[in-house]
Amino acid sequence: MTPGLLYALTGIALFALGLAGVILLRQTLRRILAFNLMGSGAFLVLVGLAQRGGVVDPVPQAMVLTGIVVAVASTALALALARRLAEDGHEDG
Amino acid sequence: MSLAFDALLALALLWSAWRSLATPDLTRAVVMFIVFGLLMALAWARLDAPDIALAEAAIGAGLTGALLLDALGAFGERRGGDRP
Amino acid sequence: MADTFLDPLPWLIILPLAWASLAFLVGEGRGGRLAVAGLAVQLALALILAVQVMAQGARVHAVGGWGASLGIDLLADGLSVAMLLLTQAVALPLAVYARAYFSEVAQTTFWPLAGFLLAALNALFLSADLFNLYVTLELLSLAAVGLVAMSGKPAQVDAALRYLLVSLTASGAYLMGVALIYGAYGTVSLAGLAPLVGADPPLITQLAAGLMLAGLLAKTALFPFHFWLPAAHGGAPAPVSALLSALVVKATFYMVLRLALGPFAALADDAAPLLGALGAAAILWGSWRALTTHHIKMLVAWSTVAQLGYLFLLFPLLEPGGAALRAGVMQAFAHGLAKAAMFAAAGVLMLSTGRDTLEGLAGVAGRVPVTLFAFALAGVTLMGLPPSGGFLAKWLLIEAALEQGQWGWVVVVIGGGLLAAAYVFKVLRQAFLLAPASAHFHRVPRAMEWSAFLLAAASVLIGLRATEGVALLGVEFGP
Amino acid sequence: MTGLEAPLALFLLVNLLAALIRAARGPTPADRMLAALLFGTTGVGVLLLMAHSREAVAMPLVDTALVLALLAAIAGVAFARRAWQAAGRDDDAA
Amino acid sequence: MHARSDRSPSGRFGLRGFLQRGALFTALWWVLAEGRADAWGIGAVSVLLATAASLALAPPGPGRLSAIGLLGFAAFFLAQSALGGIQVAARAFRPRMDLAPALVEVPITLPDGAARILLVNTLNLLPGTVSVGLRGDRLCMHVLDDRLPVAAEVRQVEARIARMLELPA
Amino acid sequence: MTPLEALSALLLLAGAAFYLAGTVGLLRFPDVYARLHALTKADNLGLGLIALGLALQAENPAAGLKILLVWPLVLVASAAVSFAIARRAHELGILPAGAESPAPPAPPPEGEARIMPPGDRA
Amino acid sequence: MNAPARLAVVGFALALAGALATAVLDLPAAAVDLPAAVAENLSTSGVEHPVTAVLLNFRGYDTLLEIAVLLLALLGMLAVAKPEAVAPEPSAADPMLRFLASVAVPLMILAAGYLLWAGAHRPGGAFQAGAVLAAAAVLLHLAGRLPAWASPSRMLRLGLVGGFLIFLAVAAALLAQGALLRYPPAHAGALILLIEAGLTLSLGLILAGLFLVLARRPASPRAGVGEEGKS
Repeated sequence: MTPGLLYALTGIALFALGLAGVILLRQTLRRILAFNLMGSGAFLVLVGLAQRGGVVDPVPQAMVLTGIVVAVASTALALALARRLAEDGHEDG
Repeated sequence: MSLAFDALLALALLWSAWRSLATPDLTRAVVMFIVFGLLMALAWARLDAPDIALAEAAIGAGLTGALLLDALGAFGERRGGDRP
Repeated sequence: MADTFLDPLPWLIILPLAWASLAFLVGEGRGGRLAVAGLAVQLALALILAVQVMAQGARVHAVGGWGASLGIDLLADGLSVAMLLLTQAVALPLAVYARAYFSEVAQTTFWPLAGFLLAALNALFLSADLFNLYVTLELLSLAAVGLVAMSGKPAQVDAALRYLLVSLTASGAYLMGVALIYGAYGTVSLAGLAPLVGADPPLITQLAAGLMLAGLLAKTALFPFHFWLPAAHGGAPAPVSALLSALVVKATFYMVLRLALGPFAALADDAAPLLGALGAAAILWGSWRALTTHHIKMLVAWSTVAQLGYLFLLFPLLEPGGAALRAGVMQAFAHGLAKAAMFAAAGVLMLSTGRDTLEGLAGVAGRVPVTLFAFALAGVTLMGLPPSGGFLAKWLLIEAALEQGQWGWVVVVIGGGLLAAAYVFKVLRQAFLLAPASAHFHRVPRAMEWSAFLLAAASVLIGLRATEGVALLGVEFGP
Repeated sequence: MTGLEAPLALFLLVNLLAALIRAARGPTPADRMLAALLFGTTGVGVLLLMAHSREAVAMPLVDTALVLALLAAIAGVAFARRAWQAAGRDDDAA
Repeated sequence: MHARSDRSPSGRFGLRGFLQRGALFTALWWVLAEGRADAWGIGAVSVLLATAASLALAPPGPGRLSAIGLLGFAAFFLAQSALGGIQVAARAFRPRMDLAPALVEVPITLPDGAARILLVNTLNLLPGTVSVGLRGDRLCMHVLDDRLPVAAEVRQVEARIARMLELPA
Repeated sequence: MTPLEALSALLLLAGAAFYLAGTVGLLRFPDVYARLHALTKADNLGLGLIALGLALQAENPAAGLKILLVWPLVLVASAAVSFAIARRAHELGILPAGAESPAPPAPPPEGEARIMPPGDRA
Repeated sequence: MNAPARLAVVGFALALAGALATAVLDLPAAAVDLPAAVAENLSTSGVEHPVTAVLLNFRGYDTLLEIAVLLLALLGMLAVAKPEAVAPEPSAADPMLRFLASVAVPLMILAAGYLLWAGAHRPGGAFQAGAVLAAAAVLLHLAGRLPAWASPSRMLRLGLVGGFLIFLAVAAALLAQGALLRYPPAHAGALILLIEAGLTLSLGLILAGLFLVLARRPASPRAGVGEEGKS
């Protein structure tokens, strides 16, 4: 098994874990974490699967860089919304 | 040797991800998530993707971690305010 | 093209990005003028592009000059140009409306967000690359979430947060699909994928398509994923609700359609009965909830849930060159204009009465007759009465269903129309009641009333200009 | 290259994980925060060793180690200054 | 690093401070760029910005840095931190850990400011001590073994720092 | 194996041994302060030795110095973070193992000291 | 959510993971070989590092939109940030942190410059450099040297959108070359460097803003008042 394939499989597991988490968990912060896990899983699949032959592929690597930045942006916005609710006393974590 | 490294790292990734969702305490969850991010940086290094490893190290260790911990403080203040 | 610099296609993306960021830069006061000017130019560009595409056929713009699969392609065919036209046509009157609706302070947040939202829509309708579609999708979601939350009221922030979490989960599923597709085929270009996927796709492609479809449906708010929509659309400021209901949910529908017509054509048949059934359920449930709610904007928001159902009825009837596709696009177009008009009108009614319930509407007919007329006209489109665009859409749908002998859908279409009539008349009846002595009304800027009316009128009149619309859609679909 | 780099990287990873168990178990919040310190030292060490066991990306991974060394402190500092005061109460029972 | 005594933090910086810091960051840039010659364009800008930031964040005071003191301190530091590591390792591996941990407080004589911060940082890395808090002129530390002569060690580090910064000890 | 390589290998092995010591200390030491000792001293020394060992193998002096540069960075960071942890632990009233009286030589000012329930003791 | 529903979700996730894993194992090699295409066109892309070439040239359009995504997140956060919240008292920071900041921040600036330079021929580039700059700002804030953002001034707004506007202007200007973002090979390197430099600054500010806007909350009585603060 090449490292690429191994990490792709790990990514699949992370994605499934995150997906179940987003649906099942109730705390907002926890769901934000779960969504990030989903994203990380997808990133690992993107790069790992493309590099399963052992050849470095810059295209998915660039895509993942884009994806990471998008994930940070979304996380920050979600946290801002959750905190606004918490400040108004409507939400707990 | 490298397969053992990869397998161990993969297990560690899954373990920290699982703990960050399943642990009852939010602080622990966030710390485990930061650990997860840093392990991801190692995984990217193993995948010959140093660009992503760099970004993950900078964003995972620096920014997301700080954001989450800061948010934790904000939520905690509220929770703390509710109980003596 | 002789002069690529004047090619309208890339400018439809650059312009809104430019005025959105400039509106942020200049800050208070001047964003609105920039936006209206930019949108006027964009509408003109979209019209030019439509004429060009009708004359010369579908067109590809290779960003960076590389071409797929190394680079990213922009594609303008009949379907995408129709959606572009709808976007600019809805956005321009709404921009005029918003300038009157928002305070100066609110406008400083509204214009940049709205600009990025429109840029995301244009970029999405032109994109021919799975990963690029993901980026535009995220751009769209974050802009929409920001707009929903911008009032800062707890209920709105809560709705925005729910919307964001649904949206992020959906994007995650879509991204996973993209990752699998790239792994399997080594490309994310729609044109490049179509021949590779072929007639009998392997398991990985089916799973990828399933994940992407599920994500897109959640973002479109098709039943049973509609749970986030009423709160997000119903509670937002009226111009925001209008943009979201008229355009944003259509974007993900467009993507489903684009993928079903393109690379995943072989899989579309398998998913079609399910999509049709969900669509039918959405029509009935959404209409029922619209009929039973007591808040004006909630009524309009639930009506969106119902009207989205019609869009998905086209999938079981989809066949190349058939009436169903034209019906779907006509429905998207007519509903976009009508729903924008309806939310705009609802905003006026609420401003005028100072209340957000149906009961509060009593007597409003005498105060803002133009707006009420606009509401009624938009209602005509939703009900599907001739000569409106809605009528044409439903007629084409029934025609396609009859042709293929699928009678069930005809019943759903007609039933949905009757329910729409019921909830629209509920509003109108209330508005013509005598005002109670306690009621007092506020003045509403003329610009708001007339822009709502313009949108409503357009939703009816496109039914009369159907020939051109059908000709545009006749332009061969790419890739 | 001495041939020791890859095995030692594995060894350090095992060390890191063993130490993380302590950081995850607690019992005090401070023990958890040790995770941040651990990555400052052990994580950087793993990266440096990996850099030398993979010729193709050697120096870029040194850069990564450098960035990690610069930034690993931020999480720890944020923890101490922002998160802990509230978290302490919840964790104390654990 | 570039710790200075800032007994009179004036905020102004002379050419001397600028050149010293500039030279330091230029050397660091050379190391970062691995000596490549084509890097000096961006390098010059980065060095200037880093120098400016450094001067703004830690303005150089009138105190001077003794080169010999610095070398001596570095040698002392290296030797002591090796000793610290060995000591902790020895205790960790011993079957019966022979620890007598305690919190102790010792008075310090170094002036407020950079010198003290350097002291706290250094003590954190030296054998047997982790600083816990600094209050007034007293430093609270955790020691692994309170039978060791902690106070004497602190004196010694203080003297080294004072010599390096050319302070009256 | 050249003498330089042998030296490098030796340094790497020694570094790994100190990492092991740090981990053992972290797992065995009785309280948070003692664990900080393990991390700030043993692990930092381990990193220093490994960086030195790898720097010896570098192709050019600048690359070697760059590897060495990582060490002081980690030192500064870990000194600051360990101080932050220790101070916070102290402020929250976490006691060193074996300390019977809750009072360190001078208790922190009013409002800062919080005595933990016994279950919190390590 | 009740127990059967939870079980169903878990079961679904497991089934999905199983199906995906089955599909991924024994996958034949991809039909399109993009790495080869990237390598082939690298010489005309203006940079030597393939990932940077993809990020700013071959798929530069994605990157353009992605900066917009970041800007949007910040806009959304500014929209919901409470106007009355005030920045924490900057003077209450402890000297150890100030020391860390005064050592680390200049080094971070240097490292950001280095990463920007490195991006042209090896891993690095505007993202990583921007992220390091943002981390420097976060550290400064935590050390009490940088106030949280009340509302961005005109200058700050210019810094935030500047990089994006440069990128957009280059993209538009290059339309004259025949296509959006089509760099002439002779000038590609310089244009990419221009874009990256602008992006580094703007990305640093935006990413820092994600933290600094969030950090806007009233200073709690305990926050940041250590023993040192009183000495």
